[in-house]
Amino acid sequence: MSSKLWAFVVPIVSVIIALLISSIVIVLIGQNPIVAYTALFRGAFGSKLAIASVVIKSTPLILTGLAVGFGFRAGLFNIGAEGQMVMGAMIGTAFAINVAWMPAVFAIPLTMVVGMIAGAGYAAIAGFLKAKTGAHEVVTTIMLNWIAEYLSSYVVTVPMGVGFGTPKSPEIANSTKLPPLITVQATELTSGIIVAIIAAIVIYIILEKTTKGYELKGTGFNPYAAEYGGIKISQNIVLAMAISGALAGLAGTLEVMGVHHRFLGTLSGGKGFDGISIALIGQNHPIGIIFAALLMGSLRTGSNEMQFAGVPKHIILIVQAIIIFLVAADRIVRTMFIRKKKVKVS
Amino acid sequence: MRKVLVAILLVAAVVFALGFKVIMVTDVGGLGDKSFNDGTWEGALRAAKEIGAEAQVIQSYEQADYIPNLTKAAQQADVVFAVGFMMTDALFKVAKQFPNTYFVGIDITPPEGQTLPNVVCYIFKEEQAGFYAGYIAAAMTSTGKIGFVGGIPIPPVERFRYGFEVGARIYSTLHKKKVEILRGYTNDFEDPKKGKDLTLAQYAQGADIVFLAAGACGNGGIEAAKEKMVALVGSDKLVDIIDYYTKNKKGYFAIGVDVDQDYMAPGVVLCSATKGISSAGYYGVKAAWEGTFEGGLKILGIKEDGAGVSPMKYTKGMIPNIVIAELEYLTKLIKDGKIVIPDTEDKLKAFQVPSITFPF
Amino acid sequence: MEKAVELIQIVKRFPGVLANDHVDLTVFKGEIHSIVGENGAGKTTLMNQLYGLLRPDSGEIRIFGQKVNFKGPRDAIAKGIGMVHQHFMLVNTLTVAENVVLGSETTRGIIFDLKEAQRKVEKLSKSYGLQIDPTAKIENLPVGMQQRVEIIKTLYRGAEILILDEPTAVLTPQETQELFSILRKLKESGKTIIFISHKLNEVMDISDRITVMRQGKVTGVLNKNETNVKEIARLMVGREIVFTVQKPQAKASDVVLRVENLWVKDYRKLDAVKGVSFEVKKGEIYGIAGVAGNGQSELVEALTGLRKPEKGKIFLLGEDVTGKPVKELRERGMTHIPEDRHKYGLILQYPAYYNMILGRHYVPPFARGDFLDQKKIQEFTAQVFSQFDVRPNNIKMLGMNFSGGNQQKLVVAREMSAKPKLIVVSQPTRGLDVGATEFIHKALIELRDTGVAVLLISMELDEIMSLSDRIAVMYNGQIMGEVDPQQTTIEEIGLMMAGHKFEEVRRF
Amino acid sequence: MRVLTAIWEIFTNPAFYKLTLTAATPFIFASLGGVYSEITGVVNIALEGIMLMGAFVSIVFTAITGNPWIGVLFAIFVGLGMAWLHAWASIKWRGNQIVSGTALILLAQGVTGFLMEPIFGRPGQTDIVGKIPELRIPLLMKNRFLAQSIGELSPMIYIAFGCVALAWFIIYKTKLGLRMRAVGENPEAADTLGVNVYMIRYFGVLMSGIMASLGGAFLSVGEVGNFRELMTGGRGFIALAAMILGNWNPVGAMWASLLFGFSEAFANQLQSSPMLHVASSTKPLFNMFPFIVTLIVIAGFIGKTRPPAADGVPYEK
Repeated sequence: MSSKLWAFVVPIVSVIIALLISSIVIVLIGQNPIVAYTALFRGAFGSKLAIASVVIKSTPLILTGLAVGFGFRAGLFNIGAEGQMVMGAMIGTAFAINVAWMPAVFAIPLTMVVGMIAGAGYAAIAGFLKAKTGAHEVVTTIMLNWIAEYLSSYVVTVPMGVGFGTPKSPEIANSTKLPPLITVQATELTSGIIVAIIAAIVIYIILEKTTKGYELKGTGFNPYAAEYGGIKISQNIVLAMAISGALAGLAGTLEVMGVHHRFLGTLSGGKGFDGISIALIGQNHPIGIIFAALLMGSLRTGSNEMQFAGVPKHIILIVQAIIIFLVAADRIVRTMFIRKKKVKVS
Repeated sequence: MRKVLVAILLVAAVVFALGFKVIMVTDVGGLGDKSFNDGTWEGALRAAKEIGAEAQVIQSYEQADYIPNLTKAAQQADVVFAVGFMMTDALFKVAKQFPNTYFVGIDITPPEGQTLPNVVCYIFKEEQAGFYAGYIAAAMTSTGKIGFVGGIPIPPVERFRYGFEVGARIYSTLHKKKVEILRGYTNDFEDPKKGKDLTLAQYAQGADIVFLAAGACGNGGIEAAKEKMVALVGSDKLVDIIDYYTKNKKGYFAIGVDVDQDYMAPGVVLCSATKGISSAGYYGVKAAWEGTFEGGLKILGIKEDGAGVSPMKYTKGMIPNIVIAELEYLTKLIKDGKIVIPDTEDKLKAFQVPSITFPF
Repeated sequence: MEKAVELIQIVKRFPGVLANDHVDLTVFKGEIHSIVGENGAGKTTLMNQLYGLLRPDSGEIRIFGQKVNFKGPRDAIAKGIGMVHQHFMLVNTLTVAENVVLGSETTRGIIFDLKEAQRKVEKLSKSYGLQIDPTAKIENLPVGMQQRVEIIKTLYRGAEILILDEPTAVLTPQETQELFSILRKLKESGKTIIFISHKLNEVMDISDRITVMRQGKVTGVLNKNETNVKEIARLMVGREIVFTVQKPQAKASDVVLRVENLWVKDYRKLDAVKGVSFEVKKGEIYGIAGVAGNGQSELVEALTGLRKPEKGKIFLLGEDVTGKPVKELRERGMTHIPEDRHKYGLILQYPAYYNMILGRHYVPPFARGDFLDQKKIQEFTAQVFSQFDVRPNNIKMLGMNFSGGNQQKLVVAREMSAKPKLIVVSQPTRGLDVGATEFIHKALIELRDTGVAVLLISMELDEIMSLSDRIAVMYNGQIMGEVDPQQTTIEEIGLMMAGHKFEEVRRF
Repeated sequence: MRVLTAIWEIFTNPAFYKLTLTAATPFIFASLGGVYSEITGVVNIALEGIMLMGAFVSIVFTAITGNPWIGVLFAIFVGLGMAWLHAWASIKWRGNQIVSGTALILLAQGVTGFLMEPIFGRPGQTDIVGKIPELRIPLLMKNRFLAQSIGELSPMIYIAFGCVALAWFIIYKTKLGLRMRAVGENPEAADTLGVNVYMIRYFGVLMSGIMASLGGAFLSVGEVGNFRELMTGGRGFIALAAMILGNWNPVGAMWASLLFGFSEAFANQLQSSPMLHVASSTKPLFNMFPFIVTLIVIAGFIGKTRPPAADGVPYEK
C-alpha cells in the first residue's frame, strides 16, 4: 500500500479499534455500546446543530494543529500553542473592543492580523531564545504557556474585567464579530472555518511551493546543510516559531470573534495541547490536519450526546487516547493488515 | 366511578410529572466540585424527587460546549440549569430561542440590561458568609494573624474576602484585639497542592487560621491545617485537639467555603462560610413546577438562606459561647440591614465599623 | 595453513539488489587479507554477515573450521571476530575506556569499575603500540585516534580476526602508515586481519592476499607478490584505469581569493587557525595539504561563512568579505564542496531536484519571486544529472537513497554547475571509489581551465600532488610553506605536515 | 525597603526551606523519570499522565487498605503499566514517542475521571482519604531552625533525594548505566557490541514510570491526602523542563526542580507577606514568578543543553 493510502487507513482503523476497546468499558459500566455509539454518531452528524457544533469545535483545532505541525516541519516542537492562542485572543480582543468606529470590512481582517501578530510575537520569544542562546523551545514554550495563562486570568479580572461575577472582557465591537454562515437556534456557525481552511491552504502553499518553505523544511531536516546552503538558521527559527505562533494566535482570535465575542480567562481549554496530537494524526500535513481536527471535533461533539445516553464524558478521552496511541504506533495497524493479507494468500 | 376518576387523575399526574424534566448543564468543572455544581444538583434533585420529575446532568468539557449542551437540554427539558458564571452569555443566547422553557442560572449575573421572563439568575452575598469567617477567625486567633487564600480573584472570591476582612475588623474593633490579615491567591481552583503550599506559607508567617476561598485548592489548605495541627497536638483525633486547645489556647485551623466542609477534618476546620446553592436549585425547580416562576436576578443573602456559616458541629466546644452569641446578634443586625457588609473593594475601603453594643 | 575464515557460496539479497552473489572467501590465520572492490561491490555487506549484523540468505560461514550461525554481533564476538566499521561505532559522549569496555564491562560487584577499564586499555595500547589517553572523550579526539579506539575495542574482546572496513578513508598518509605498522604488529602476534579498501596502493602495501569483488561477485583471488595494481584495477572496475591525472599547464591570472593573517577559533573556543595568509588565483588549483585536525576544517568554515573568524581579513575578488554570511558569499560567486556531505552537503530527506538547488533556491530561474519553479528546477536537475552521470537517473529520488558516491556527485554537480568564480573543495573524494574519484578529478581540472579559482583541501597527498598547481601545507593552524608540486617531493611535504617549516625542510 | 525586609524575612524563615522542598519534590521525582527514559533515547512526555495515574491509584488503594504505603506500591505498579504501554509503542513498534506520550496523558485523564464515580461514588474529587505522616527526626529537632526546616518532613521527600542518588549511581556508576548512556547516544554502536538496545530502553522507560508515579503519589498521599481530577496541573510538563534544564542529568534535574520549588515557595510567601502592600487583584501575578525565573535561567545562564543524540529516535536494526 502506498504511504498516502496508509495515512488514511491508519487513523480510520485506529478509530474502529478504539471504539471496540471502549465498548468493552461501556459494557462494564452496564451500558449498551450500540446505544452509546448511536448517540455519539447522532451527536456529531445527526442534525444541523450537531454538524454546526462539530465545525465550531474543529475550527480552533485545525489552527492549533497547523501551528504545531508547521513547527514540526521546521524542526521545532512548539508545545506553546496554548499560550500563543491565549495571547492572540487577549490582544485581539483588546483591539476589537476599541474599533467600533471601523467598518467590518477593515475591522475583521485587522483584528485577525492583530491576533496573529500577538501569537507570533509571543512565540517568537521562544524562537529568539533558541536562536540566540540555544534554549530548548520545549522548556521556554512551557514556561510561556504558564505566564500567558496567569496573565490572561489577571487581565480578565482587573484591567479588562467587566461585569459582576464573570471574569471576562467587555464584548468586542459588532464590526469585529465574524458573520455567521448558518444560525441554528443559538448556535452560530461562523465563517471562522473558512479562515481556518484558507490558513491550511496558505500553509500548504508556503511549505510546498515557496522558497521560504524550502528553507524552513530544510532547516527542520538538516540545519547544518541549510546553513551551508546560505539559509540563515536563527532567522528561520524565529520565523518558523512566529508563523506557528501566528496560527495559534489566529485560533484564539477566531474563538473570540466567532464564538465567545469576548475574552475569557480559560479560553484555550487545552486546544493548544490538542494541536500536538492533531498535527501528528494529520502527519503534519495541512490537509491531513484538517481531517484530524474534524475527527477530533466530531468525537467531542458526539460525546456530549453520549452523556444523554448515560455514558460519562470521560469515555471519549479514552477513545481519543487509544486512537492517538495507535496512530503513534502505526505499525501495529499496518502489521494487522499485513498478517491478514498473508492469511488470504495461504 | 370516583375511584376511576382518582386513578385517572393520578395517572395523569404521574404522566405529567414524568413529562416534567430537569436538566442541569455544568460548567467545565463538572460535578464533584463540592460547590456550585454539586450544590445545585443536590437542590434540583431534592425538588425533582418531591414532585416526581426526571432529572439529568450534562457536563461540559469546554466553553464551546455550553451553547450546544444548553440547546439540547432546552429541547428536552422543562427546566434547564446553567451552572457557573462562565455560561452567562451562552445561557442568554439559548434562552432567547426557547421562550417556553424555564432557565435557571446559578452564580450568573444577567449581562447589562438583559432580562428574559423565562430566565432567573441566582447569585449570592458571599460577603455575608465571609463575614462569619472573619469574625470567628479574629476571635480565635492566638497569634493575631489570620490568612486568606483565594483562588482567582473573581468577584465571588473577592466578596468572600471583603466579608472576611470586615468580619475581622469588626471583631478587632469591638474587642480591641489587633488582627493582621495575610492574603494570597493560588490563581487556580483545581490544584490542592497549590492550596496547601500557599496555606503553609501563611502559617509560616505567623497566621494560625486560614480562610480558604479557592475551590478544590482549599482541600489542600485543610490538609495543611491538619498537618500543622497533628504536629502540634500529636494526634488528629477530635478529642485530643479539643483537649489541647482548651489547655493551650492555640492550634492551627482552616475555614472552609461554599458548603459545610467541617467534616473533612473534624476539629481542624473551624467553620465553613456557606452559600445556599442547593436552596437556589431547589426553589428554581419548585417555582417552575408551581407556576410561580419569575425571571430576573435574585441575590441571596443571610435573609434568604443564601449565605451563612456551618453549624460548627465539631468545633463548637472550642469557640467561646460569647462569640456565638455575638454572631447571632450581628446576624440579626445584618438581616435588618443595620450593618451592610461591603461587596466591592471601594466599599470595603470606606467601611466604618459602626458602634455596636451587645445586649449582654 | 589454518583457515581462519571460510565463507562458502554466500548469497544476500536486498530489495531490488543482489548484494552478494555466491561469494566464496578464504582467509588464513595470521595473514592480512584485503578485499577490494568499488563502492557497491558488496564488500561491506559480506563483512556485516561475517560479523553477525546481517544473516546470509544462503551459504555457510566457518570460523577456524567450525560452522557458525551468528544471530548477532555478540555471537561473532564470542568467536573472536572484531570489526572496525567505516562509520565508527563510538559513543561520542563517553570516554575512550568506557567505549572500549561497553558491552563487556569491568565490574566490581554491581559497580562499573572505570579504573580497571582504564588500566586494561592502557595495557592493550602499550602492548600493540596504540598510543591513546583512556580518559579522553571520544568527541574530542581526531578521527585517527577514534579509529585506534575501535581497534582496541576489538582487541579488548579478544578478537583473533579483525575486520577493518575502509580504515584509511579518513586517515592522513602518516596516520595510514601508523595504522599499517599497528596492523603488522597485530599480524606478528598471530591475529588475522581482513582489510577492506579500494585504494590499490595501500592494498599492495599491506596485504598478503587479495580478494577482488565486482557487482556482488568475486572476480579474483590474488597473491600480492604475484600481481600488480593494474591487474587488480581491471578485475575491480572491469576496464583499464589511468592513474595519473592529465592536465595542461595552469594559466593563473588575477587573484580571486586573498586571505590575510586569518585567526579562527574552533568549537571549544581554542585557536585552530593561527594567522594564515595566502592567495588563490583565477585558473589555478591551490592545494592545502595537512594532517586532519590542523585547522583546515576551521579555515574552510571561516572562508565559506560558516564560522566567524577572530582576526584577519578575507578578500573575494578584491572586496572585503570577512565574516559575511554564506548567502552573500554564494551570491558573490563562491561555492563549496564540503568535507562532510551527510552533515552539510545534502538534505537527505529532500528529493534530488531540491538538493540540486540548495544555496540557489531563491534565485531565478529556480524561483519566481517567492515561489519555487518546480518545472525549471526539475529540468535543470535532469540536465545536470546526465552531464555528471548521477545514478540512478531519477531526479525525484530522496537524497538518502543515493549511494555515497552518487551523493558526492550530486554535491559536486551542484557546486560546479553554479558557475562559481571560486570553488572551495574539501576532501572531494573521501570514501569514493576509483571511478568516481577519477571523474571528480577531471571535473575539477576542467573547471580550472574555464578560469575558476579552485581551493582544494585534502588529506590525500596523492590527490593534492596530482591536482594542485601550488601547494600549501598546514600544521597546527599555520602554513608551514608553499611549494610548487613539480619542484617538490612527497617527503618534503610529509615533513612539513609533521610540523617543519619550509625553510627548515629545504635545509635538510 | 519594605520589600527587602519582606524578602529578608522569607529567607530567614526556616519553614521557607521546608516549603521549597515540598514544592520541589514532585518535580524531582518526575524529572528523574524523564532522565531515566530520555537518557536511553526515549522521549517521555507522558510524565504528566503517569503522575496523574499515580496520584489516583495511590489514593484508591489507600482508601481500600487504609495504608498509604500500599497505595504508593500500587501506584508504582500502575506507573509501570503506563510506562510499559509507552515502551511497547515506542520501542517494540517504533512509534512516534511524542504522540504515544500524548495518548497516555489523555488516557490517564480519561481513566481517572471515568473511575471516580464507580470507586468513590462521586465524580470530581475525593474526601481526604489519608496520607503518609511526616517523619520527625529527633536529632534535628534540637535546633529550632533545623527542626522547622528539615526536622519534620514527609518520608517521600527523603525518598526523592534517595532516588536522585540512586539514579546518579545507576547512570554513572554501574555497567547498566554505562549501557543506558551509550544506547541513548548511539544505539547502533551499543548494538554492535552486543548490548541489547531494546532491553535497556525498556528499563529506562519503566524506571521513568516508577519515578513519575511516585511523583504523582507524593502529590496525593504524600501531601494533600485526596484526589482531584487533573490535580497534577501540568507538573509533568514542568518536570520535563526541569530535566532539560538539568541537562538530562539526575543531579542537574534535582537542582532545576529545587530552583523551581524555591521560586514557588518564594512567590507564595512573598505574596502573603503583610509587609507588602499590593492590591489583591494583582497578587495572582506572583504565581508567575517560578516560570519567569526558569525562563531567565535557561535563557541567560544555561542556554544550550544537549539531549542524548538518539533521544526520540526509534531504533531499528
